[in-house]
Amino acid sequence: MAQVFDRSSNALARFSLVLTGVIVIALGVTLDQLQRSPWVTRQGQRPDQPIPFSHKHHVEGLGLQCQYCHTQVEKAAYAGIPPTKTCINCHAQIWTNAELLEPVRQSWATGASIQWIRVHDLPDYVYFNHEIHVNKGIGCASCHGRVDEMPLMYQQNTLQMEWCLNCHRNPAVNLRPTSEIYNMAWAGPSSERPVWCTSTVTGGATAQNVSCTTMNPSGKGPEVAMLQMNTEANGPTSSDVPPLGITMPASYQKFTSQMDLGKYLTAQYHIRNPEQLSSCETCHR
Amino acid sequence: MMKIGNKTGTDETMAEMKAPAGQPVVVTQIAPAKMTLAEVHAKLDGKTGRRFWKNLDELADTPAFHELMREEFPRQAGAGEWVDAVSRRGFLKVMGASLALAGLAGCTKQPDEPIFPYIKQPEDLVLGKPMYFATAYPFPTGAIPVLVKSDSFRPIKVDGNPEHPMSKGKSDAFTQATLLDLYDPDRSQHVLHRGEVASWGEFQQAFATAAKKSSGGQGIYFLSETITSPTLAAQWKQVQAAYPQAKMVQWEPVNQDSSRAASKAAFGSYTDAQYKLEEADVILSLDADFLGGIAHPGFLPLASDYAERHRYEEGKTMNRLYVVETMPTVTGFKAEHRLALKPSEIATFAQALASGSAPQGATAEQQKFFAALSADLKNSGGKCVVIPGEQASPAVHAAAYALNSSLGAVGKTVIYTETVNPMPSEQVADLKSLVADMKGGKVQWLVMLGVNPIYSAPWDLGFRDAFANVPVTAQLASHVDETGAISNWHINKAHYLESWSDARAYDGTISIIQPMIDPMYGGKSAHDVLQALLADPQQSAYDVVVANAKIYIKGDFATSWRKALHDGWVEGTAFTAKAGGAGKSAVASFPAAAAPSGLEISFRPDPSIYDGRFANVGWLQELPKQVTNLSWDNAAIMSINTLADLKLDESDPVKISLNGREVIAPAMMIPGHPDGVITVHLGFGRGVESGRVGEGVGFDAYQIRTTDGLLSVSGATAKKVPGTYDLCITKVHNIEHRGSFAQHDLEKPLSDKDGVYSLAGHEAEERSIIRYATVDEVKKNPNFAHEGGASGTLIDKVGYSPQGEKVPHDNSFFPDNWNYEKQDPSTLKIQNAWGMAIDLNSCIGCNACIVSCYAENNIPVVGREQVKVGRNMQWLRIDTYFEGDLHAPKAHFQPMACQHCENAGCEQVCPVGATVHTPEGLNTMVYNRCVGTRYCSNNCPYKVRRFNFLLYSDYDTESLKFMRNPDVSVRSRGVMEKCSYCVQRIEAAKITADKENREIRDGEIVTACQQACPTSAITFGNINDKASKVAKAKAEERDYQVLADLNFRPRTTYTAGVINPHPELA
Amino acid sequence: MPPREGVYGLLAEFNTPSELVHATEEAHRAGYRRMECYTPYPVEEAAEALHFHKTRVPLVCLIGGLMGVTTAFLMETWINVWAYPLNIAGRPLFSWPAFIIPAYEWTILFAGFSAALGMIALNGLPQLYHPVFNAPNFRNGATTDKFFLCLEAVDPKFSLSETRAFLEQFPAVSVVEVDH
Amino acid sequence: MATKGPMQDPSVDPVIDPMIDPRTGEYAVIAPGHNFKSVTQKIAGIVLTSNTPLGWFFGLIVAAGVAMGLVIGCTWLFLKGVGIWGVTIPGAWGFAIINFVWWIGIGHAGTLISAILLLFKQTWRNSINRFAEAMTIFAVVCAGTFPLIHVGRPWLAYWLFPYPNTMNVWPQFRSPLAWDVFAVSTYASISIIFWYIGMIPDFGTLRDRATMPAAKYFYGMLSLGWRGSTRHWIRYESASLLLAGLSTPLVLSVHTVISFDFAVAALAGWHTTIFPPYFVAGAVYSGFAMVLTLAIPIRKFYHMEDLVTLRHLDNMAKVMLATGSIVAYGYGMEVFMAWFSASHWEFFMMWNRMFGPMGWAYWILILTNIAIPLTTLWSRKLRVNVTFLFILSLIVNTGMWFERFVIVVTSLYREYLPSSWGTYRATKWDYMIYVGTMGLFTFLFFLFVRFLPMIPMSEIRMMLPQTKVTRGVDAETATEETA
Repeated sequence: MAQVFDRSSNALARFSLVLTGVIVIALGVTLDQLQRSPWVTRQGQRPDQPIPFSHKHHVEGLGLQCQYCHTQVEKAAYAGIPPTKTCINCHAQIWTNAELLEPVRQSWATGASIQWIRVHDLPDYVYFNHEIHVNKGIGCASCHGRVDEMPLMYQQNTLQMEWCLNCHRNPAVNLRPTSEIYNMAWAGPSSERPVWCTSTVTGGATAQNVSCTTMNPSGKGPEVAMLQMNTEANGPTSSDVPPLGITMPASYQKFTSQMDLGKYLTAQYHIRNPEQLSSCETCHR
Repeated sequence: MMKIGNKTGTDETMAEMKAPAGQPVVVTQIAPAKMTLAEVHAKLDGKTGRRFWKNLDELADTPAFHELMREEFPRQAGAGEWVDAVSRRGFLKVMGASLALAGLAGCTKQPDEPIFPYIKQPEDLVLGKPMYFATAYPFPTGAIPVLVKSDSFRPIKVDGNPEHPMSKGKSDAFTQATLLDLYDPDRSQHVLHRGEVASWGEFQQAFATAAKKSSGGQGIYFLSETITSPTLAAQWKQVQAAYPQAKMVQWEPVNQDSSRAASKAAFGSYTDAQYKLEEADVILSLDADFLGGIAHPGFLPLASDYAERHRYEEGKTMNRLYVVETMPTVTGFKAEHRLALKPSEIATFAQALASGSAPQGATAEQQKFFAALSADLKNSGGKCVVIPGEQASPAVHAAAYALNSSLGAVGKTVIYTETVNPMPSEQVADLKSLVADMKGGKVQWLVMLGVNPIYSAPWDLGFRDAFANVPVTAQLASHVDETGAISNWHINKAHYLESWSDARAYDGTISIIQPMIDPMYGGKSAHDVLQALLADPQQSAYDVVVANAKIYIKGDFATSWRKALHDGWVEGTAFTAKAGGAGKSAVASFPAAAAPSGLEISFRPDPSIYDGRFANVGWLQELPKQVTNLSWDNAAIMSINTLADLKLDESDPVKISLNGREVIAPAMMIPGHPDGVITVHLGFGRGVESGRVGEGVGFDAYQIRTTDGLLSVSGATAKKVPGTYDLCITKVHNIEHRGSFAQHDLEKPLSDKDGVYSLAGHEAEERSIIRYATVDEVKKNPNFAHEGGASGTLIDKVGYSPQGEKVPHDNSFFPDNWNYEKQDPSTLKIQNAWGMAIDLNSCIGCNACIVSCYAENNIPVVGREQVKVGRNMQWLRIDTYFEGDLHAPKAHFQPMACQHCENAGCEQVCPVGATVHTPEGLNTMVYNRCVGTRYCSNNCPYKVRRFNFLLYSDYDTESLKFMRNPDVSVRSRGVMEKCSYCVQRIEAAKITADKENREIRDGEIVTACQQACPTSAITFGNINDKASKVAKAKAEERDYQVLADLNFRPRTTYTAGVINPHPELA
Repeated sequence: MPPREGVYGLLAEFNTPSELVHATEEAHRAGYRRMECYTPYPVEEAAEALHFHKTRVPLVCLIGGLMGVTTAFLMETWINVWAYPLNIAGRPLFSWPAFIIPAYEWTILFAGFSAALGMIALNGLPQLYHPVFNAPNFRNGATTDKFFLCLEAVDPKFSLSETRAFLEQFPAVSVVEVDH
Repeated sequence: MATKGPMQDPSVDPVIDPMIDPRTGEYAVIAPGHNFKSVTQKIAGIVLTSNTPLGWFFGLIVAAGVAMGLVIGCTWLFLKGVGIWGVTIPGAWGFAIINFVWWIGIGHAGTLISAILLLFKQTWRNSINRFAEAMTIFAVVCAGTFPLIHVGRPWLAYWLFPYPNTMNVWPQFRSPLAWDVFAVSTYASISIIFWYIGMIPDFGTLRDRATMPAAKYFYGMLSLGWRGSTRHWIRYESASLLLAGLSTPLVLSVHTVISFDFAVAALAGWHTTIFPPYFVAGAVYSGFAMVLTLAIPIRKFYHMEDLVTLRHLDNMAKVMLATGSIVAYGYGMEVFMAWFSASHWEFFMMWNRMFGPMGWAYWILILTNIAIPLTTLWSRKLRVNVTFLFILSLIVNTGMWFERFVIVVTSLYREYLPSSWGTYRATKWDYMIYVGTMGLFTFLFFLFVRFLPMIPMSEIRMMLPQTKVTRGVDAETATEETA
């Protein structure tokens, strides 16, 4: 009766045991990573659109306001995709026979829609509402990223539930003055670039409730913040004109950190508490 | 993961996808329904069981496959189970499964979603914000003014028009359901000529030339449904002017001939009666189901006024309702006193009442009833009213006129006005003569406007044969129905939500009917048809209506017209009382009928599908009918004794023979039905022509209906035929759960040997689920609902712990674990806490709320087989409990939906936390988290949770996607669902309020059921706001929680009923 | 390290447990320490004879159990109280009575696994190859009906001739030399 | 066939029966005349034989055929949804849960025999514990399928496990179903471990006795190189003892947790504190019944009457008698409490259970679970009558199934709100899947008896007289030293 197994088999047996363990762990880790990978979330993917529309060109270059195209972002759940008309408004005059714009002219002529491919595509059972976010001090860039620096539109964030919850559990980190909603470059206050805010008319829509500025109001009088980093700090631009009809009391508070500003705005805008914001029915119906 | 919610509608994609080419012409995008009915029929051949919108994969299956399957599952045979065949979708699900397992997040990559932006976006359109337009639903008994919620120009909800003086924003089951009627994929989509697709132009041409050829319209006959449109009447006048010989006959199987005949006799001219119940202390209904639905003229005002006066408040006299009727109706069971009589007896009773002498051969308790009633009426000093039913004989109407005038009610609680129908007529007589003409070959062209005589005409007329006699027949109808199938011309009719017209409401007010959406299939309306004969046939219905409106719209037309469109009604068009009051008593002219021999048969429009016009509307087919809780069926309805006499058992098929004709119907017992009568409901037994839903449901009672027995007839015989028919009843208590132990109870152990008590009904009171008291009892003990046993409340019984009483707060394991009165630190405002209060005094069990819920919450229709095994999906149901001896029971209605318990049993047992409590106290169901263990349903004592046992929602039928509410997920297979307090409306209101930086106002959030309720029985709001309606209602002593002793702390509470019986009858 | 070569020890085969135990005791008295008995079923007397008493399996098991209970309970508490606090049926976030049950189960799970795996590990299993298997007669009997005593060469007192002589004084069926 | 005589006619005077131990008058645990080699050969022979009995193949194929029912049923289930079953509202739980509880219950006997009896040093258990444990594992396998397939969206069933995910949502630990996940998975794992550990020495034996190289390697690997070293034995023993010690509270807890599925709910008829004890008792009850159902044919088929003797059957019957009585007490208590609690819910539930439309189920349960077994099992004659025991075991299994049916269905279909009373009718698919699991169970069992030692050889050896160690030698040596 000889040995059944060769000498080597001991090492082999133990090794394979260890290996199994390792594989199991590895598998777990992989899956966990996979579910957050761009392959699943589609972050950074640029679907090929009928027209290679460049937000960079139109926003940064031409300085178009977001609402020029996404007209109803403040009024409705959907920001709204611009109708062909919007494109034609300008492109009836300029680039009238650019190759790229052929689909636009097609659509305008035939009356058939331009078929874009949705970049920010939430699951069907999630009810996201632009209206309330932009009116409560969440800037476009907070979710969509620096659209003004995207030649081709892509999805900046995962748009996964955990990502939503990050903010819903602690809105303060992302709140900004409603005057800065469309400011792609808003970086939040810091000790170098403090922000002064004051509560103006009480009651009325939240949007007018608070006014903020980056120019020391005790100085030559308040101006509304102009934070476009990519334009000269003193060159007057359209966003400099203070909102009309708002008298500015002198009682300004100075903020040097996003957290302070966030807390202040949370109170001013009556942001609902995290418990309510992270409650299921807020997004699922 | 598998798409659980398929948010149709204004999800950006959808909205824009559906609305490509700009402007309201959204609908041109609808893909036509995928098969012709003929094809559908072919595919569905020999298939039992119904399923809402069976999808094509299934239709494509071979009959053989279905044979096999049916024998595989005898019980769930048929479509019920085959929501979709083993199909692309089936496999996708399996794939979904495996992929889900692959990606641990349970989500596979979504496919690319396209976006279709507008070319030119309509100015007033804000995607995602609904728009509301006023119009009216023309119904034979008078138009129902409605406000239509439209999402990117697709009507998605039909509700009452709050601005309207008559309806005050209430609505009813039928009106609510017309929405589904609009999107019915089986609607006919083409003009057909001899079965071939033809064009409207061709018809116009043919018709006009024919008319011109004819001498003055000789031989041109119109057979129209009851006309409520002044414009149409005006057009008809023009037609007559042009073609004096042309004839117009109106016919509806369910009509108002009785009142016409009687009023003619009484007033000399056709007259409608309007009742002002807010004035009436005593109401007598002579077979009038005025709380049942719009089948009775003026249902909305009558119901709300009745309820208003039936509300119990200190120092307010409650009205008292007497009902004499045959078929037990909600009206009868709301009544303080109900007398069940055969139709023939009702006439004699009414006449006796008019003459003041007790009817001959009345039983003791009938005498008693009679005495008390007549005394009550007299003592009321004119603050009383007698309402005859439209389906009661002329004699009853005559008697009612007489009574009302003799009691001095006329002018106080009754006014007589001209008829809502601008061209009143006695329809049966007219139909008779028409048929005579047809037989006589006088009729060259028979143009039928929205009627289906082949199906609904009394058989003794031999309409079908006569029809064959007519050279050219043309029908304008929404479906290619029985008549359309054999007419030379079929013109697809535009739905009222697609067309211009006008109509008078009960009070005479004219509403402009304006289209919400372009005709999906280019349908036409009666206006177009008549116009074809006139000078400028190309004039559109719009032009015609405008032209005619100039007559009745006062003041600057442009502005008033715009106002009329906006408000939905034209000022100053309401009827005023006719001069001449009651006129002479016409009682004599309608002698009491000879004593009937044999069984009587009473024909009634069905409470859910009326005369059959709603046969293809799934919501209504599946709706549990008032009182009977029958769904997807009609039955031969009779009393316990009759059942015994005929040696029948429930759900035995019984053959009813009536002068030579026979029909086989399932027998069904209904408590409180008079003996010796069988009630049958019309509108069932449709063929394939009715569409995929209505086909083959129930039996066709028209088969035995004759011209002289339209309402009721005697001399029928009924005998059992072999076999059984499994009735589809959503509450089994009147079959399985009735029985000998019903009265068993420790306190009074009387045992009900012959089983004439409803165990369910009995238990409902044992368990204090239903609580009520008489006025006197309330006066004695205002807190009757919680202590001392008032008549309907059996709490604190010997040998029992107190039933159904709230557990003292601090007895709870976690008394104040969750605080629902948190303060917002910044505003110091107390948070919202949502709650609902339902007044059982006001609930009349009319089902309007249920249909409204269907539309608001995208509730699927599951089909007969599924309902039969108890899988109906309505989030809201009306529980009906029969109290006492089932020969003459009381009944109680209790709307039951999710109670949003603060200590909800369902939440605690869900292993994945798919149902949780929100800070504002909602019990939310998170569909996409649900894995479907169904434990929550087991642990829900109210059994209000509904489960998608199979794939019930229809993801395939295009037209239905347009109908869905974009703010509510469409639930897929394997997911639990339930009433959400219309959370989508709550969220919308919150967003608006937060934007405007204010609190939500009381009444700003209205749930779908609350909105529809004709009697405002339902109040919803913030219970933390002590000023709110709901908080006040809950503060009442009569307010109680159902099953409170379980300490689930439901947020929905009920206000115990109070009845006002006559002392001698109590 | 290179495979060991040479003699592993001397293996004596006995027919009955009693003979084995006796031989073992003698060997121990004679000063042999590095030795081992092989029996087809546990023979406690043999263990005594080898003066082998306590094992560390129970300790391992205990540690495992403690790990189990803490892991489970902390996990539940974290999930329900911190990770996503939700109002479930008005129950407290920290519903410790409910948490006990999964914790209890995991205690047993962990303890059980540690006991089993601990035993295997302490026994140095798996060890598919072992010198004693080289003995021609070992696998015939050791797991069926024979009893073996093996005095190992690593024992300082070991010397082929003497040890063989020592073993042969007992009624051993055979005494064979076992190679590595 | 040493046992033929008494088996056919127990009335024969026990004294002349070779199987009867003359001292105790009890049936011997092992027929006399066995030694280490003979038992080993007998048991190992079944596994290592090269000519498998035809009966085995036949049985295996039949079982496999029945198991196909499960496969087909589940396929259709996944395609269509649970709607193919009889579940409705009310009564959202049906066969799936009934079968789940039933199978889990059956499993319990295995652990009980191997663990609890081990702790109580019931050596007679040695010859039956191996396949009792096997039964446990296969029963748990069958039971385990049901919770998975009964959910509406089975492909998401893994959401019941706590794993990190992008939704930041987790299981809800107040739910008894979440507890089940832990209990059942633990139970399965521990049972398997215990089972395997128990088999290691026997694998060693098989390795050494196998002639086919394949078998050598197969069992060789499974044995992890076991060589029967005494030090190993000591650790091995202590590990088994620990596992036994752990399995005991485990087995009690598992069915307790199962009973919580009902006891924690608010339903009358579910919401009772007596459930845990009587569920456990019931589980053991049905478990032993199942062991008998398996043991009796097997010992006959493989002529094991000398190792699985009437003594074993008798003892198991006694255990059934005991547990059965506990169950009976449980039923009694339910009725008593229904009256004593003076709660209308309880009262009505019990009345409805007995006389309601589904009363028949209750009376079947009483008959099969209480009436028949508890009257007959008192008689020793019957306890050792193999045919009778076999039939009885089947009856009790039916009875226990009906117990779960009564609890699940009759409590659900008529509860708090009379308006939503309904009824429950199972469909063909329900039966198909249920029977399918039986097929699966038998299939696995057939594989087990063929390829694994169905009786633990090492433990049988310990029961033989030859194990006695005579220490005469020590005595003299001891005196030597003192001198």
